[in-house]
Amino acid sequence: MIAALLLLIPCISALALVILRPAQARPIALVSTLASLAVVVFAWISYTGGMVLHYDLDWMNAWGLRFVVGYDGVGLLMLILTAVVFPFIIGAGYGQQHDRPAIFNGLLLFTQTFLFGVFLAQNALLFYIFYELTLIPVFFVLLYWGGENRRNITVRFFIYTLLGGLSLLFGLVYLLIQSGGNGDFTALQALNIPGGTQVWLFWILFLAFAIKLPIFPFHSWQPETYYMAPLQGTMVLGAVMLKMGLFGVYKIVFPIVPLGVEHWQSTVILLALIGAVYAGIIAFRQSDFKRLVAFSSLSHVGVLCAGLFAWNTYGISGSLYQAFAHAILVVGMLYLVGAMQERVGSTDMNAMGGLKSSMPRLAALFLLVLVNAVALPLTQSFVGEWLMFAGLWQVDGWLTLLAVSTIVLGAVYMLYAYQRVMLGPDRANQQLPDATTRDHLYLVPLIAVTLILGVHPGPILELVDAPVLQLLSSLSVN
Amino acid sequence: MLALFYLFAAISVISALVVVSARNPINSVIALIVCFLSIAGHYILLNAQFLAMVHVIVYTGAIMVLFLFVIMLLNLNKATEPMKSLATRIAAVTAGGLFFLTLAAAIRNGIQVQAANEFDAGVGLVRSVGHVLFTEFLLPFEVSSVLFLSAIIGVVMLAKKEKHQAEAPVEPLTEAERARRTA
Amino acid sequence: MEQGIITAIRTVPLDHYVLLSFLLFSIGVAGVVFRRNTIIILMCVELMLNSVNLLLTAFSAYHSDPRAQVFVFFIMLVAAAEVTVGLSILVMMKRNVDSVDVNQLNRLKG
Amino acid sequence: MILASLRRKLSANVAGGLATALIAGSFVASVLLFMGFDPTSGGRTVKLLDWIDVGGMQIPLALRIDALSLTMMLIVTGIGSLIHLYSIGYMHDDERAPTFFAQLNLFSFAMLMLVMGSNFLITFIGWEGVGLCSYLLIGFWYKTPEYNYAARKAFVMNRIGDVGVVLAMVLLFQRFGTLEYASIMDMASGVNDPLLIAATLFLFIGATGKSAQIPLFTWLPDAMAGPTPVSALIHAATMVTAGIFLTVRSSVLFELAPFTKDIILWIGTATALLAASIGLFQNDIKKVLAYSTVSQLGYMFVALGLGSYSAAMFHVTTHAFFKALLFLGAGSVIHALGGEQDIRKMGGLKGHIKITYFTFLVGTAAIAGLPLLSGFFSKDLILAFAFQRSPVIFGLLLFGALLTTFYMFRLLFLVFYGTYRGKAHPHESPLTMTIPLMVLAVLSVVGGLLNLPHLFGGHEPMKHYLETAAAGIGYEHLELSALTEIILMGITTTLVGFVIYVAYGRFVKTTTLEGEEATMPVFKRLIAQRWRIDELYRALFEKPYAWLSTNLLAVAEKKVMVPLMNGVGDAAIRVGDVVRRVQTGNASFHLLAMLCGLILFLVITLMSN
Repeated sequence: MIAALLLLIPCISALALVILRPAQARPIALVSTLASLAVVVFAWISYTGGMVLHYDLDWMNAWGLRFVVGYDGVGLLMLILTAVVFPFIIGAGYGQQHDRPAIFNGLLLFTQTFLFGVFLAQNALLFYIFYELTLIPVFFVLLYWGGENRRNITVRFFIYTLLGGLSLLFGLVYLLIQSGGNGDFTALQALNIPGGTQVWLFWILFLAFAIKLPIFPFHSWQPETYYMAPLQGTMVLGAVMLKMGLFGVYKIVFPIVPLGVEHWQSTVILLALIGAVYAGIIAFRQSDFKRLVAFSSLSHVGVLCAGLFAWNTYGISGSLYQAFAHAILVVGMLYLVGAMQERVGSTDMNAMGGLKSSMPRLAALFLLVLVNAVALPLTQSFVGEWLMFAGLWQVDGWLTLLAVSTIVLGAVYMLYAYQRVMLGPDRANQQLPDATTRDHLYLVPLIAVTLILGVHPGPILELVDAPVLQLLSSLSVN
Repeated sequence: MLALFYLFAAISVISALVVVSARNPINSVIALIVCFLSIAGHYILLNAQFLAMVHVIVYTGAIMVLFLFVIMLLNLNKATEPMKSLATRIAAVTAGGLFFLTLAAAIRNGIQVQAANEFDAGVGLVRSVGHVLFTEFLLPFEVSSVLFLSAIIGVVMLAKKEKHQAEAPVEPLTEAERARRTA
Repeated sequence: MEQGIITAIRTVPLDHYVLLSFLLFSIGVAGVVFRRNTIIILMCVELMLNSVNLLLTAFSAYHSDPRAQVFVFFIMLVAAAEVTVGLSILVMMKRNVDSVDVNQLNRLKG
Repeated sequence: MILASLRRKLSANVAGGLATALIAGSFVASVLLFMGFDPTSGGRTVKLLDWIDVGGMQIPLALRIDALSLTMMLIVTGIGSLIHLYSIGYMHDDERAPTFFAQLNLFSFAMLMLVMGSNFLITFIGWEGVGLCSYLLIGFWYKTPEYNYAARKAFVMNRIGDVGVVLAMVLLFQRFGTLEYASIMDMASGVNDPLLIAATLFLFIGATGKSAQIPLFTWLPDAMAGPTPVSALIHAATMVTAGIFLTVRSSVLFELAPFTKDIILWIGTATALLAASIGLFQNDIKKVLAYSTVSQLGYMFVALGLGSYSAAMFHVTTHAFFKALLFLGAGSVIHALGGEQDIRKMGGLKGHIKITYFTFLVGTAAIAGLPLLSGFFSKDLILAFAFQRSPVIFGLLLFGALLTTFYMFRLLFLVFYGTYRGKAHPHESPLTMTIPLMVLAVLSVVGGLLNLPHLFGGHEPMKHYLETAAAGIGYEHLELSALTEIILMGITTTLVGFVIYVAYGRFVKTTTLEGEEATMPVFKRLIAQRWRIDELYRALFEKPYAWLSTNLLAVAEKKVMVPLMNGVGDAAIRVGDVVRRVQTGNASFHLLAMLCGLILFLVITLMSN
């Protein structure tokens, strides 16, 4: 029931929006996402642990495609993440001017449907189908509502991610052949693939997720795409879609090719951290606010990925927890980008500065979001980062040092950005409006989530704890 | 019986070759009609009387006449067709020959088939074919009428002169362009 | 009478029919590739269809199964429809580019 | 009672009176706690809620009350209340005063978390929290880019230190499976593990960041950009002593890592001397005090390096008294002169602002270590420990102390003696500002009693009190004979007196002012320009970093990564181009190709049969 609702609510409302094109598209979309949120919250309350299977239907068994949907703790976390973030993504549209808002919001809702699908799927091919389907609405969002040079960038983004998807498909087909045509995750996880095969199969499977995340050196589509995309598109990409990469690694790469993971673990961590440091350094000199957010997201994701590949309880739970924090953070930062753009008219930080005088409240809100970005204790990010560092240490001390250094880099570029946007002498001609009710309605809940989960991360960590332990113990048995 | 088969076979192959090689489309059409008639002969040899009749009516009677009409209508009854380059022609003939050889090679060991059913002299007569057609294949038969309907509509749409097309033909070719293409 | 028909049909080995229809089919194929006149290409397609019909009928007779013949009947139906559409396209082509040379139809160039 | 001290965070953004009342309330709470606390029990832990609980990691949000945290709580809340009171007067005409008080209270909250945390991670909450507040308060006047820069610099340098703390925590967690102080200290005793050296070194890196030691000290003088009460509270009395607190907290670990202690000792000595030398020629009243703070922090670290944790804590306490006093006094001077900070434009203020003058005099005397004032006892204790270790260190420290005396009296004389060289009309500060000054002056005088050594009839009460909380103190042994001690004190006092006399001759009788830097001799100019360390750092780190940032984007990203990605796209397009040529659009050609494909397919099928 829950799974069906999750897939149907956004899908039906999306269809309604696209076909009927009502004038009040955004409120409808908002209500739809809130309904999904309610369903997810219900699922969360009634969740008692273990794997909850909702449907187990035959579909195209000959190809290994079956309609198996359900979730475990981690899946539920991802569902919560998606459900929590989407109302904000839709809500961000209130500051933006779009033509054809019905179709735009419809596409966003389609994305949500497919994302739910990805996080619910318990069959590899079903997962793959949803995984690729998410690209389609996003493609149109980028292509029709994107900024400068959108055709080129969108097409490149599309080709690049499709290439990754292709590689994933190839790997899945190989696995299907091995498993005799049974594509359920349970069946694939039971496969005992020889070590030599796992070594190359790892990259085949991981490439898609590496591009989606993205980790260094597969990242170069990201900054430009984030910059060019409409604000809400960037939110979808940065807050939720890249989490599919993490989820994919957790769901497919870890259980199926554990030996491959073991073999490449340090390489991946190193790459991810190089990317994190690299992006952190670049972010410092970015003069565009939105690009800065893109690079900072890149930097955070590097650490996320490294934490995941620490391949132990702390690392994985920390990474998954941080995934949540990062989603909230990205949405908050991007909303601020939007709010600045509304007021100043561009995202160029050279055009800002000294805004704190005219908008002290917004400056304070910005600061609170920023506190999460630099992972100060008692915010959500700190919990995640601490766990990841603890996990990484068990792998290698030097890598940990590299990872920890990103918190310095983060402080450098974030504070510099804050200074350039908010602080400094007044600009004579700027009488810009301070934070409106809408801004408060938007940012205060985000900040509240950040702080509450920073002080009391238990509920989320509980979700993650058991499945991660189970995963790790099942692997050590093999 | 065998002699009759060979006769019809020879006629059909020769006329088919004429169809392909004749310079004048009219000759091709005539040869094709001959070919079809010989194939009708084969049908009779095979006791498929119903098919033989339908074949003659549909193909020879309707389709080929349609071809003739079009040829006359468009004034194509002259051997004006430029031939393709020699290489292409050789390639075409070789490819066709190779294709035949490969197909023939597929049955080089002969075809081992056991007759699936007891022989029934009635098979191929109007009665048996009609019975199957109107019981087992009734739905496809009816659906085929839809096919025809759409074909009719399609043809009318295609053949109808559109105004703007009549005024401005799509990219009229220059003389040089046409020469280049035909070369 | 029945026996006569049986011998009449079975005297000619099935291979012969198969070979014959292969031959006709190949000639049709060669023609399609060989000629540039669209109307002749259409005729060659008809030839190929007929070779297939012949094959089906032969097998039908050997198996004493009328269903294959129904199938041939349907093929004829479709062929008739196809020819009408094909010829009308031909008329269009003649009207638009004033030629029935198939090489004129190269707009599909990538 | 603990919640009472936490409460301030909630109602922070009201005006100064309320803020002061709140922090005073928490001071009362702390005092009550102190009264009700039995040092022999060793301390107790109050668990508020589970914080992080994953796998084998259980980190509760818990507070620990013991002698050490109580001492720090008293300092933080006590001096905090005074400074809040002071701020009411100091900030009364600033329109953003409520924000100021909110941030100041937030700071107190974070600082209390720091000292009260029952495990490293809770301490770290406060550790980062005070860093944030420090950032906010240094950049309080956000319209001046230099102030923002200073704030950012402070935060980033602290962050570098934090890296060390995080690594140390990770390491300790890995080794002991917990971060609770009590458990770690229990488990650690007797462990001999190179890991501990690493962990303590990392902790010390954190301490250098927060407590402004070499190499991370340059942020503290710049931090004077903040309002003066902030400088007094954060950058003199409390936050900067966090590093010392942390070291004392984990004294057991440091005792097990002698190598780290040596490093601490030398870095402390070097910092003390370097900062003291810089202090000699500074012209900004607050900068002089800032370098003095750095120097005094160096002394505290020397004490830690020598293993005399109680001496360090003692100095923390007395330093909190007299440095807060000095800063507030300086603030009062600045207030009196309407914002003037250059001592070359002061002078002769003795007559105009009497209370300030008198209290400032007390503070100066205390920091210089004039006998029987608080600074005298604490500094001499450190010197005695140093002498026990090696006379060389003693000599260096003594030299540093003399430098301190010299520049402090230079400051005093230039500001309050001679003739007035400025333009503004000096006026005494309101009562809210002078009361804290007087209270602190009294404390500076009598603070020494807290840990009165045996020599003067005391029995070091503070040491015994702290011993219950920081086991490392138990290792301390000062085994100098009474005679040696008296001789040492005598030498020190005599020299200090001599230096004061020199300073008096130079600054009161003739009023020597520093000219432009360009006219100074080379060596002196180098010192006046703070050994050009800021410039060095800028050339060594900031510029290359900016260069790296620009060039990574311009070269690595734009020239390598993006083309790489585009390469993938272009490759697809190019392949398409090649394949496209096959699509001639010639129908017969397509048919021929199809035929060939068909033949090929059939041949392969036949072959494989």
